[in-house]
Amino acid sequence: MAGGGEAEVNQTSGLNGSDNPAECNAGGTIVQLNKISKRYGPVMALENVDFSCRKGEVHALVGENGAGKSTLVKVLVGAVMADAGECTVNSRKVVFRHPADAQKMGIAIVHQELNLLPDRTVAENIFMGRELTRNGMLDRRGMSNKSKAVLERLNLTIDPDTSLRDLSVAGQQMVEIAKAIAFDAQVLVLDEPTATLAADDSQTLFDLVRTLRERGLAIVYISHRMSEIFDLCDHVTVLKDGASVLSKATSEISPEQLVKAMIGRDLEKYYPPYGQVSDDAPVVLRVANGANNVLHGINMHLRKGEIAGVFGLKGSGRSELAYALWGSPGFTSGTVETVGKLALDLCTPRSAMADAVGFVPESRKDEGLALSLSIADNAMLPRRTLDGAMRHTSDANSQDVLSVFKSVGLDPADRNGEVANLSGGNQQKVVLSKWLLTGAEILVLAEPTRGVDVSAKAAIYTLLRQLADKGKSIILLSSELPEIVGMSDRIYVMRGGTITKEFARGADEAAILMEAGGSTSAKG
Amino acid sequence: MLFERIARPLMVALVAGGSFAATVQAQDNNEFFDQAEYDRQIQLLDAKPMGPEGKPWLQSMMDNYRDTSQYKKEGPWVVCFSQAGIFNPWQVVGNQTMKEELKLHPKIAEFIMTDAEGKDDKQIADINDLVASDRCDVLLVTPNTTAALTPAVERACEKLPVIVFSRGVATECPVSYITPIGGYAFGAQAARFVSENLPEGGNVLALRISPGVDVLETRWSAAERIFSENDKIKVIGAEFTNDDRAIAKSIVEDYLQRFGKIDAVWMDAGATSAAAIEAFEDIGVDIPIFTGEDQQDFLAKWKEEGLTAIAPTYPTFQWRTAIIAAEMILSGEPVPGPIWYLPQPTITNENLDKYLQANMPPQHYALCGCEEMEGYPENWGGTK
Amino acid sequence: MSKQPQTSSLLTPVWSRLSRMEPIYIILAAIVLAIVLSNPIYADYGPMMQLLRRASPLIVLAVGQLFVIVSGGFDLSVGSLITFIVLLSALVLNTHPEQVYACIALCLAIGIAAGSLNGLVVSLLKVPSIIATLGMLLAYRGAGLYLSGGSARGNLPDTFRAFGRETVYGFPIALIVVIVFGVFAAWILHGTNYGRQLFAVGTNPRAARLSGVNVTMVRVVAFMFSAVSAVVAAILLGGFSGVSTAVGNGYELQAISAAVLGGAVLLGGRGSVPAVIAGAIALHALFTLLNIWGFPKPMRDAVQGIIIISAVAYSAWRR
Amino acid sequence: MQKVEHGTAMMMSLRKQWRDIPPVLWVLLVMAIASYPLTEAFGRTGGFSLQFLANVVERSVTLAIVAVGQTFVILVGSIDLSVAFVISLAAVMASYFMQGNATMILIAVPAVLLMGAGIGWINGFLVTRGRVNPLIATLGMGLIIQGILSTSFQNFAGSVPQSYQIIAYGSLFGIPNSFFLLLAVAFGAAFVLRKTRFGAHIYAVGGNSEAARLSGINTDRIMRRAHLIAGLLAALAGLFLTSRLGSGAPWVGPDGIYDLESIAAVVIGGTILAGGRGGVFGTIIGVLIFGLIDSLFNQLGIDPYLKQVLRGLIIIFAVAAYSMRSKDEVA
Repeated sequence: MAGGGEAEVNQTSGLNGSDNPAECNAGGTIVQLNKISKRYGPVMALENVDFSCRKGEVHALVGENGAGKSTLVKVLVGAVMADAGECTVNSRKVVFRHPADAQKMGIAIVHQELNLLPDRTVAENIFMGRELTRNGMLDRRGMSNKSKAVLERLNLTIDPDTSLRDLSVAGQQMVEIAKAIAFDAQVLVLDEPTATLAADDSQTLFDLVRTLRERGLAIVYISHRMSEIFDLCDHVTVLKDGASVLSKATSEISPEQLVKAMIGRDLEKYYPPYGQVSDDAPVVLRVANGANNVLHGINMHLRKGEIAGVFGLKGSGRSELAYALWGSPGFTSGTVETVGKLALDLCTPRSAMADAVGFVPESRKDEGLALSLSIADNAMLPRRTLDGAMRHTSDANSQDVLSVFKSVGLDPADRNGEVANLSGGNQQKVVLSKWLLTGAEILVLAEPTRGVDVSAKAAIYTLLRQLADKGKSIILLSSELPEIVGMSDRIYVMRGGTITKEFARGADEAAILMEAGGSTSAKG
Repeated sequence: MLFERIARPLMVALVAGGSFAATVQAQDNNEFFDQAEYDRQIQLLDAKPMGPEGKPWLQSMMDNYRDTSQYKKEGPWVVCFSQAGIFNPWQVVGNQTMKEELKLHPKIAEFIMTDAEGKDDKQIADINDLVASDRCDVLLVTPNTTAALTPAVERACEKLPVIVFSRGVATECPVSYITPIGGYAFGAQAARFVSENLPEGGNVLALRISPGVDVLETRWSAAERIFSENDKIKVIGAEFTNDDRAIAKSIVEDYLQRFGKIDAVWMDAGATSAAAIEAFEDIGVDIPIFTGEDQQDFLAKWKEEGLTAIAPTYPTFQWRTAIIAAEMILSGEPVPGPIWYLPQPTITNENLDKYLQANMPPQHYALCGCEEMEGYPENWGGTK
Repeated sequence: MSKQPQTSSLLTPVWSRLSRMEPIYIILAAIVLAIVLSNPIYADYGPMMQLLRRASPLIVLAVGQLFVIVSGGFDLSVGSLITFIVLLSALVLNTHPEQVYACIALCLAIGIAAGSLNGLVVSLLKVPSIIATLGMLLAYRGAGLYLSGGSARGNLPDTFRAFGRETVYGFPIALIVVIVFGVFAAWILHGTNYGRQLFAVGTNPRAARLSGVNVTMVRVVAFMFSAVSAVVAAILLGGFSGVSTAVGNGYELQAISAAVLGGAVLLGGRGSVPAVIAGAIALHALFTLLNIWGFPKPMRDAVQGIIIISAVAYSAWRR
Repeated sequence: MQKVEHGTAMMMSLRKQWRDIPPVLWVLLVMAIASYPLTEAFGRTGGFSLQFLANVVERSVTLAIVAVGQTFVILVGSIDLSVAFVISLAAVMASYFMQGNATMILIAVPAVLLMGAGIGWINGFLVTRGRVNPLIATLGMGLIIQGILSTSFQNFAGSVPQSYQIIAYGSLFGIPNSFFLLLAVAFGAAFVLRKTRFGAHIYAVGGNSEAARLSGINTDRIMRRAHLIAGLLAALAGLFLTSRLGSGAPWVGPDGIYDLESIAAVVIGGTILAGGRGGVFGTIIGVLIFGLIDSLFNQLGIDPYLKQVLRGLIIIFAVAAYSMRSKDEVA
């Protein structure tokens, strides 16, 4: 709730910094993060991370989801404060309490989701919060002209008086970037800027980034896409499990090495052995040419007792596929068959449930659970819905309920406690038990281990495999490659709203990542 | 502690307001009391009305005719009527009576009525609309409240002849203001009855319709004086019922709760007397001295319970007079003015039976002067 | 409500029972005590029954309102729906005084229709319930006055008014109605799957929808319940006071305040029928107390204002 | 691709000229034109005159002033249900302070305006610091005001001097003074919203509070100021109403249903309830539409209570027209 003006750049510590010679290794370094650590509850998000970026350099920051990229960036732009470590800008020590502080020091960020006002003009957006006035009145012409200048410096011909709504997504992103650097930023952070862009739009973005580099800005570029990293970036830093494991010039390493660095982990400690699903196991679910406003040409099948993984980067249509399989919103064309019956009705969650499908949504807190209700009330909800409104399906005295709780590793005794008080892992178990209670045969799991700490992850993986071995069939949609490779008996890769390739179990992660990142397509 | 931070401004506001309330409570506007007018009305009560016998709506208590030749006009006429609203049974009966009266005036070709739903602001706008339209030959007004409507009526007077009735305005510009003898007489009669029947004094609760209406304020200010003269009588409260049964009944309940005992209920209107009586019945205490009006449900209660009661009246037949006056003005006949005092009979134990009409609905007012009209009693909801 | 207290393990059981107990019961006890102290006759059976009888319409309304509040919304239309029903029945029964039960059935039907209308406007047209029901408040008030030509007309026969006025063996019929309604409501909210669904919808509608709950249906039923409670209240109030154009005024806010007093959390997810019944009685008792202490009636509005603001501020602060 | 960007931009700036005119203006015009034959044919108080239109505006002034204030809070993504009661408070206080004494005007008017602003600020405080849902905060505040007010005054409180009623009844060069008041408020508000940083920040906070915060705007302060303005203008409306009625009473505000109707007017005027889009002139047009409906129904002699029913439905559907498409859950 802290208002903008309140926090100030910590001047005193700035002075301390300047009379400390050790810090004064300029060498074009603008920002230097030293030994940054940050912990969220049980999870160690960052541990002694060093990071720096120089003038006129595009610095790629890569790592799996949950590796700590976003936390590091938040520290860099003052959105969160580090527990330990220090930050220097132009070798002056600073403490950011609010994004405004970082802005004052010329550190700007463009978030994945645009922070703009669609109903205002480009100029108004660029000057949001920093409007120019002439004798008390807004100086629209002034702002419009200055915006024009900024945009031109970026070789963009966008009319500053257009209202943002009328620009393409790419155009809006350009404006966001212009806004970020309009006030002589030295450092610009781009968080997966191409996630929502079509290929050719991406090219425009790359041109812009290069222009900025020539202007001598330092650019921190977050991305999963190999092609971008190697086409665009000069330097790359890899984070894994909250630590910086590699920091090299891109010229010195190959994509394969980079991917290794990102993943390099003994999977065994994590993942149970693969299941024994023969190719003649019955197909329990088959989607043919499934399509809706985002997806097209979805062809996939699922065998009994199998865990089929679906990997896709942000914006690949992975999330949409998950919802489509749960009918919210469903496919608008194509057919979905399930064992025994044709044309499985996936028009609403209700009908999907009735057809023994279960669904674990991406966002536990927003979509999975009613946090202030009890464990039982959450877990029982779908079953009660199926049983009919006027009956009462008790949670206590029916044995199977208690046994389900036990089987997922929840203590039936505290089933009346609020889910809010549970750890992320246990909350996810509650969501999972919803569908065990309805006796779902097919489970659609979207990012089932997001925001769950390492040990809980392992527990969930084991649980999933047990379920599969008991004959449940699971579709696992995730943006965490290791988990996909570690868990899936077969792997679908998505890009651009459709399934582009199918891999066998234990396929090479680098290959998958390249497929998902479309490294081939974007080249040349 | 955040909670405190929210609570504090609220408390401040509340305390400030509360103390303010306390200080202001005292202020009670007697701007409506006018000794001369008071005495006049008390005299008129015993005066002999002039005009046709048995047709009180044509009678006048004073010989104060006004020349209206300047308004003479060839028919057919357009009569406009800005009505405060039809939000109580008295107005319902009045409107019905007026509707029937209109049928007796073929020369009134058109009758344009606007309804202000009891909102001053809307009635002001309505009057402006009517005047602006230039179609009205004469304008009837039943003002919603006195002060608020005065300027609008004054502006109307400049354009066309105006007749005001049912409630008054603070200007003599209308050609005629049609009213029964008046509020002072009404309030005084009822108050006298109460204090005479309470020799050893007691608690009196006053129930009023709504504030800011002269004909009602006068009733109360007269009663207030009489009660204040009798120091044995304690007025435990004067509340507004908006002429609503539910409100009236719950108010009486509250006062019974608070004071345990009420010896008399003085009312400036009868519509809710019956409801007020129910409160005593439900709680199971004797019905005290009551004053009311000529509404049937009260009269019936009075009869069957043998109450000690009196009912000064504010006859609905004035709604006939308004139409008649309109025709008189437009045909240039002199009309009583600036004030046309109509008779104002009083119902007592003696003449109760004369006004009790078993065939009429509970909310009917006995003094509609409509017994001889076409369609009586059905059109008033009664049965033959 | 149930937060683990940090006390010695020895005290814990006592503690948790105390902390789990809805504070409203203590508040209610305190208010009733204050009433009896400031006016001893309320210790007797008769006056106490009187007090409860007068509270009964509010109890029914508050319970109905609870359903909507748990679903995350408000129903501000109940007040004028009451007036509408009273005026309507007065007109109907004026011409056919013998048709009391047919008339009541008709009113209940209207209630169900009105409720589902509110529910559909909110869930399908996406109009925030507070705006939607305020709009319906205007509409019902207008409709009622239109029917009755702007003033209390017609008449309610004693057979109808018995519900609000009469007693059997000194026990008010109104209270019997309350008990029946209360038990039914408690069963629906706490004893059926529908109740659980309602809580889920009120806490996280998206999660509920993704768990297969028909959110629209659940909401509509909640509004129905509230509208029907308004009809029941109308029958009691009409019985008590007879025909009136103001009979329902202000009841919508009283109902909300009562529910909040009873621990219902505005904007959804928490509340219990017994506690809200206690809340309604407490609110009415509080008004009675203010009256006995000689506070003017309008002060009740101010009290309600403080109750709802502080209730919401408090729950916002707890999170 | 940049070419395209350019081309569209040109078109946009062209279309923008049109968009500045709120679409409801056409609705109003159509209604006005339609009302011409209607009033001519069935008008009971006769034809469609300039006077008729003048009356439409005159009966709209009070609502217009409140609605302009409401526009500010809705633009910033909040709402104010206490305005009706603030109007009552202002009306009563004004006539109580003045007691028909002309010299008191100079004290009463600023005092009342200050009171209104203060209440508005408290609303804002409850919403920002208290984190109370604005609907509840302002509704509760309204109840509190109403309670205290009707406890203190059961009747018309004092009266205003003749000289004060000039505001409502006087006229300049044949144009009623109320018109000038209306124009002053409308253009004043438009100026603030279009020409000042504060205005820009209101749109920013309403449009995307998080973006505004990240851009260094103190969103809470903006929110409080918007509420303050709503309170201030509600008080002003109360002052005008007093001059029209000659005296203030605790029920004048609620009687006019100013809370709901102001919201409806704002929404009809094209300002979206979520905030961030819309403006004052749309609101004024929304108000005029209500005024026109009123006069028309009067003219055509439609039962006033039936009109109330229609009102309620209009309000609901006005909101629905904008909210229907929204994907997210509403309660």
